[in-house]
Amino acid sequence: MPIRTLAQAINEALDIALGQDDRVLLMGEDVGKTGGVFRLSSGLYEKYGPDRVIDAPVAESGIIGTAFGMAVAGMRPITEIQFMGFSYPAYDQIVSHVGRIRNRSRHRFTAPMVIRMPFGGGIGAAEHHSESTESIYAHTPGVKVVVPSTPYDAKGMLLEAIDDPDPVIFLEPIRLYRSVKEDIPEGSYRVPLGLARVLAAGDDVTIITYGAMTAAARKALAILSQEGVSAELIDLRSIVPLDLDTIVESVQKTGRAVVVHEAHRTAGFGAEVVAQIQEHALFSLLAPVQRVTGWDTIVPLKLAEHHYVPTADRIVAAVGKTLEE
Amino acid sequence: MPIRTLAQAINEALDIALGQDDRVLLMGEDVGKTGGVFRLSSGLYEKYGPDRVIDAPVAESGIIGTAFGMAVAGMRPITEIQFMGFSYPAYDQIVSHVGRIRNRSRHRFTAPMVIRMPFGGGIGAAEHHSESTESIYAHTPGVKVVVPSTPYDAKGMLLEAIDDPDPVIFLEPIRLYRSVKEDIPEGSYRVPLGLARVLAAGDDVTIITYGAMTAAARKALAILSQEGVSAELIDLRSIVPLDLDTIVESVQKTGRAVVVHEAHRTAGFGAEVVAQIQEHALFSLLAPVQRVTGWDTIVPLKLAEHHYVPTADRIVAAVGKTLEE
Amino acid sequence: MLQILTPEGELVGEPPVDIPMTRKLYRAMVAARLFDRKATAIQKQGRLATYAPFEGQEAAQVGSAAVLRPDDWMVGTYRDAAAMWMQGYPWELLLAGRTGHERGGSPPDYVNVLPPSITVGAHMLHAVGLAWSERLQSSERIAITYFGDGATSEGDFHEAMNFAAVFHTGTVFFCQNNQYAISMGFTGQTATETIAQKAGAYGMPGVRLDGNDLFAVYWAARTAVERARNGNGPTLIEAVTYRLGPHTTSDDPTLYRDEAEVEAWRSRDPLERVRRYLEVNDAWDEEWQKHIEGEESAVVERAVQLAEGLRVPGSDELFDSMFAEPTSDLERQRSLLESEGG
Amino acid sequence: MLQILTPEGELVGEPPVDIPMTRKLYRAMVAARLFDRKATAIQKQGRLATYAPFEGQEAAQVGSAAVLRPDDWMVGTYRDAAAMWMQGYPWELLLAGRTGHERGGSPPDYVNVLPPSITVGAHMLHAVGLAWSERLQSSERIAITYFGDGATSEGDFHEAMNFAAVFHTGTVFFCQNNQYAISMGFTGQTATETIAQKAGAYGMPGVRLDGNDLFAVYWAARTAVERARNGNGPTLIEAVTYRLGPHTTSDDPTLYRDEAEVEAWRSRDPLERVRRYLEVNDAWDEEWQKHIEGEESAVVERAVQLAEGLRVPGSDELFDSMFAEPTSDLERQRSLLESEGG
Ligand SMILES: Cc1ncc(C[n+]2csc(CCOP(=O)(O)OP(=O)(O)O)c2C)c(N)n1
Ligand SMILES: Cc1ncc(C[n+]2csc(CCOP(=O)(O)OP(=O)(O)O)c2C)c(N)n1
Ligand SMILES: [Mg+2]
Ligand SMILES: [Mg+2]
Repeated sequence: MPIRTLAQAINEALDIALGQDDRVLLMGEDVGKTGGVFRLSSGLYEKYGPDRVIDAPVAESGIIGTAFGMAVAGMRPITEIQFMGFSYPAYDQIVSHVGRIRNRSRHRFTAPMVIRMPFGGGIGAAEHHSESTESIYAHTPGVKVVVPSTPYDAKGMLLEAIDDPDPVIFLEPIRLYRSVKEDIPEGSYRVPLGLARVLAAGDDVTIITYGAMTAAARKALAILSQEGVSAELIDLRSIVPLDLDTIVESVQKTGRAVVVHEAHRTAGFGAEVVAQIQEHALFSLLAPVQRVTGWDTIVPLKLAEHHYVPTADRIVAAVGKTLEE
Repeated sequence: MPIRTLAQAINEALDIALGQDDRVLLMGEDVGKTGGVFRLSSGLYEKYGPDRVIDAPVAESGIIGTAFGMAVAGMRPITEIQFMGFSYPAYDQIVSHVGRIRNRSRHRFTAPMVIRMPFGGGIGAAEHHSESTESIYAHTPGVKVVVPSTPYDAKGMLLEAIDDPDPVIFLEPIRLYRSVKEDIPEGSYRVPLGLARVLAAGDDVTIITYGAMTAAARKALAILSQEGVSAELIDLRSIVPLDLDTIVESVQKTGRAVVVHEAHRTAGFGAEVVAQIQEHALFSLLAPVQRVTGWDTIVPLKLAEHHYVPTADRIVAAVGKTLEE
Repeated sequence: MLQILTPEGELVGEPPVDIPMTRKLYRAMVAARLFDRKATAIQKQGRLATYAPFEGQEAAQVGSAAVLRPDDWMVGTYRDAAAMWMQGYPWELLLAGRTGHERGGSPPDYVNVLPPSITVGAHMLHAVGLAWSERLQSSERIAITYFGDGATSEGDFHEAMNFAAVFHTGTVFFCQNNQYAISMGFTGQTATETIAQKAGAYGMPGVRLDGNDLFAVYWAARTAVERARNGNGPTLIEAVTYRLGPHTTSDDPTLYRDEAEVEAWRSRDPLERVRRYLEVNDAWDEEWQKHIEGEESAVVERAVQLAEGLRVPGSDELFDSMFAEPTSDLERQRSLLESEGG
Repeated sequence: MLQILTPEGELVGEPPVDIPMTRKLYRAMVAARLFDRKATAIQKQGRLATYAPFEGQEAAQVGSAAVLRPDDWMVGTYRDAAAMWMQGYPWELLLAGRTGHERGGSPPDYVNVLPPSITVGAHMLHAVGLAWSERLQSSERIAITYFGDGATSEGDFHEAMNFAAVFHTGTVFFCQNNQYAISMGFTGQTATETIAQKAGAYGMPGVRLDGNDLFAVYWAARTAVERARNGNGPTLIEAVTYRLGPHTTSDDPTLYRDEAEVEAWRSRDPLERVRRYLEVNDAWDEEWQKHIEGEESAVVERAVQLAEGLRVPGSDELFDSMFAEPTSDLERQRSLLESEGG
């Protein structure tokens, strides 16, 4: 099995999907000739041509709105929004149409499409390039929202998302594009959407996260284990739908939980996870669930970003709080 | 003191603000000649003229984006988005600019503006006319999000919002526009933003809500009191910032809580309230906090809407669950 | 401004259809008006939520929809019931959206008409994607989209026009400039004299015509549809017309326009001029009028019955309509609703 | 396409400025180029995050900004540093945004230039509101907004143009059509031959000119600014120019364009033609060139030092910059960060 970065895994999934099914196409700003600003679609324009790998004008609503029409008429568009922070001009199309057509037409029309968005910070990028506003999409009925954090999951989940009969928002952690590598199968395989993955088993506390924060959490685990704390680490992988069973089972076992995300704190997805835990496992809790999050501030530019994006140390501190009680 | 509906209270506040300060103006679709689709600005176009009460083209991003520029250059624009469901085309302007300019410029530029949006369902309206997606705005740094539910609060909070040095999203519960009436002072008065209000004191359970759901909660209180249950009812009035003290104090007293909103459940603002309660009052809780919410579905049209919008009976049932433990 | 049939019913150009076809289209306009008036009437009785009447715009809708193939795509608004019905969307389903039933958004399998768009502007992009998709699948289907003067102010109009022109999609942009967007008159909506000229910003042809003239509409729509079908790209059509009724049944147009203006437009009625033309050509008489009114009224009555007789959707339908299979989140919520006695 | 000074430095029209002023503007272009190259160079050393060079666009930016009054509003993009600097935005703050310091978004009190816009499209609306606001306050201030060819595809371009025309705001829309939006060439962006013609969709004048010609730019900008200031409404200017460098320092332009094309545009360099013109008019020599380069380099060097010497923002600044007074939510979060040892 070849070693692949997360970026390469996505490229392979795109290649496989475009190769297998004529209805699949990729559309976005600069996805064609250059292979996208992150080069995730490198080589595909040359291989599949401008009708299948489409360089779009700079117009996010246009990209999502036309892809929606394409999906309704039988294509399987994969759209790329250059950065999550540029998805907002398309927000109306997503909320008002992409997530609604099946309900509005009682299954008569559907929009099977994938909306890919690189997201998250930690790379000292310019303003708007570090957004992590997944909770607004989680609050949008009719779309699934998934977030792979490993090359294996990225490839298998993307192939699954492309085949999903409903729209899927596919969030790609920028910081992990090239920083994680692993052996993955060649060719096609699937990872079902909606299932969390236990990245490490543990007994004392459950750390729940997704996306690039899995990396910070892994670091935290290393520190904690030196301190003799055994933490279980859950990578949600999908926030809509949410794999509640895996979460509740773990918290019932450990009695303590820390939810980590780089999104703003207020009404971030962490709140939902905490609410679910307290609804389903309140009496197992030995301490309040802690949230380690970004703040209700703009993600700072490079020099102050470390005050914002959760670090292993902050996670360790939060675990400490849960152990105090 | 004259008796006023919530709609009249808003009209009065607009009139006072326009009358007192030349920098104040009102802009929106149909707000001028007709006084708005809900007639909230009736009479103001005639009184202040087309430069102060501006009928805008059908373009929400245009309305918010130009109002933003006006605010930066010294005006105090009040914008009306016809229905919350039509705010999404302006979402990018709100997230990317309105809520950011102060931070981006380290206080050099500011955008003191009010974004008014009628919101919520329960009146059997057409699709998109019953939205209650306040949590996406609560998740937007740099804007305050407030929701009056009485004529008194509506007038006092709107006047306060207009004077606020920062942008305020002002949500108006459609269902209460004309269904609630009370004596309110003539002339100007203020209700500070960021403070909840205890609408009814009680000992057994705390019901936390805002907007039109206060009406359902009041009904629930009546039923509960017949059943001998003494419920405390909190109207948040402001979701950003959140008056945590009032919530925590009440829950520490009652040991039980139900959070009610008509917004979709997942990542709705109720999740944030539950998360805060469990962070700050976990060990006071005698039972899991219950959320009574809309579902992760499109708000149904008239015939099925009652399955979606929380009712007094559903609130009573949820209170019952908290009392079971 | 292109015109073929004057308000007086006189030809000033070549009619694009023969007399039998003109009778058919006239009858369709009569049917549409009967439907529109019936819907307005039952709304007043509280049997519909708000209704958006299209009286005055029958020629624009009937004439343009008449040139389509049965499987062409159509994407219109809340005010385009006549066009949608022409393309096979049953009256009863167009009513059902207004009785508050989601079933109204679900036309039969063979009808490629999206449910009426309530948001202003966004749907034009869908018509671009639909036509594009068909071309990629080597089909000859084209897409027509209806929208108003107000909708041209939305950013999505711009993005739709641009994508259509750049990707050369078979999309017909059919604007009914009915002079108002709720209370906003056309001159407050844009600083241009016409909507047709906006096509120039996209490198697309733009046509302006008398939207109350069935023949002008038919001719221009046919030309644009042929162009689209032949792979020659999109066209913008501005049909200059007038909304004789209120914006919706909740609107009070006296707040923003004079009765005199309305009267002036009444004399340009799209039905009356075709009636006169047919009469002069011995193809219309009172008896036939009564006959078609009787038949079409019966169809509309039946549609009202059907719409009102639809099974009221239960709560399960809520959870079952969001995805192909309800997610675990939705299943949990379904149980919760049950447990709350909802 | 309007041109006054040819690439060879020959006049084909009336120069809008005299020789001393031309020398001043030439010197500004030299300064801008030195800044641009310096920024690119220190980015390569890792001292800046990505940087978006504007080499080739100096005439467009310097020539247009030169016609403004000091208190006029300017709203530009990440690539408009030269224009912003002309209007008083210090080089060091333009760098600070790129060293990763929010302080870069905070020009001095007397400089009415919004921080460089990173989102494409949205900021044009701000320039409409700014100019509108000034008029409502009976001020003569106007607003100019800079944007690229790519930005014209965004819905906000459309809404901004429409609002400006409808409300007759004193806004100058200055498009630098530099032929590319990252990798997307102009012909893929729109099906029109020009951007200037898009003005027709709004009832606004549109002007197309050689954007590498300082005089053409100056003349057209002055005309548009006067028009705006006199209450005669907005203008769209298309300055046809070329981005000689990459989109940003992370971009690899060889993936989407030929070196030959770049070379052809190099020969249309905006500085060189003015230099020739000045030389012919005995207003340029090597010595002066060295002198101004020396002085302007020193200014740029100093700006780099200042930018890099700015106090690194602490975490308090985070919470203190969101509102006039931090909310209770933010105060709680501030304590939390402390308690997490952050
Ligand atoms: C995005 C959006 N904004 C606002 C509205 C509210 N609204 C409904 S119809 C309408 C006017 C539309 O005018 P026009 O496009 O001319 O169509 P007409 O109603 O005249 O047929 C408005 C503003 C809406 N439905 N969607
Ligand atoms: C809303 C939005 N979408 C996408 C981007 C990513 N992006 C940055 S610059 C750019 C191209 C802009 O091209 P143009 O307007 O021609 O300006 P230029 O860079 O050529 O000066 C794109 C797509 C963005 N910054 N904002
Ligand atoms: Mg109209
Ligand atoms: Mg460009």
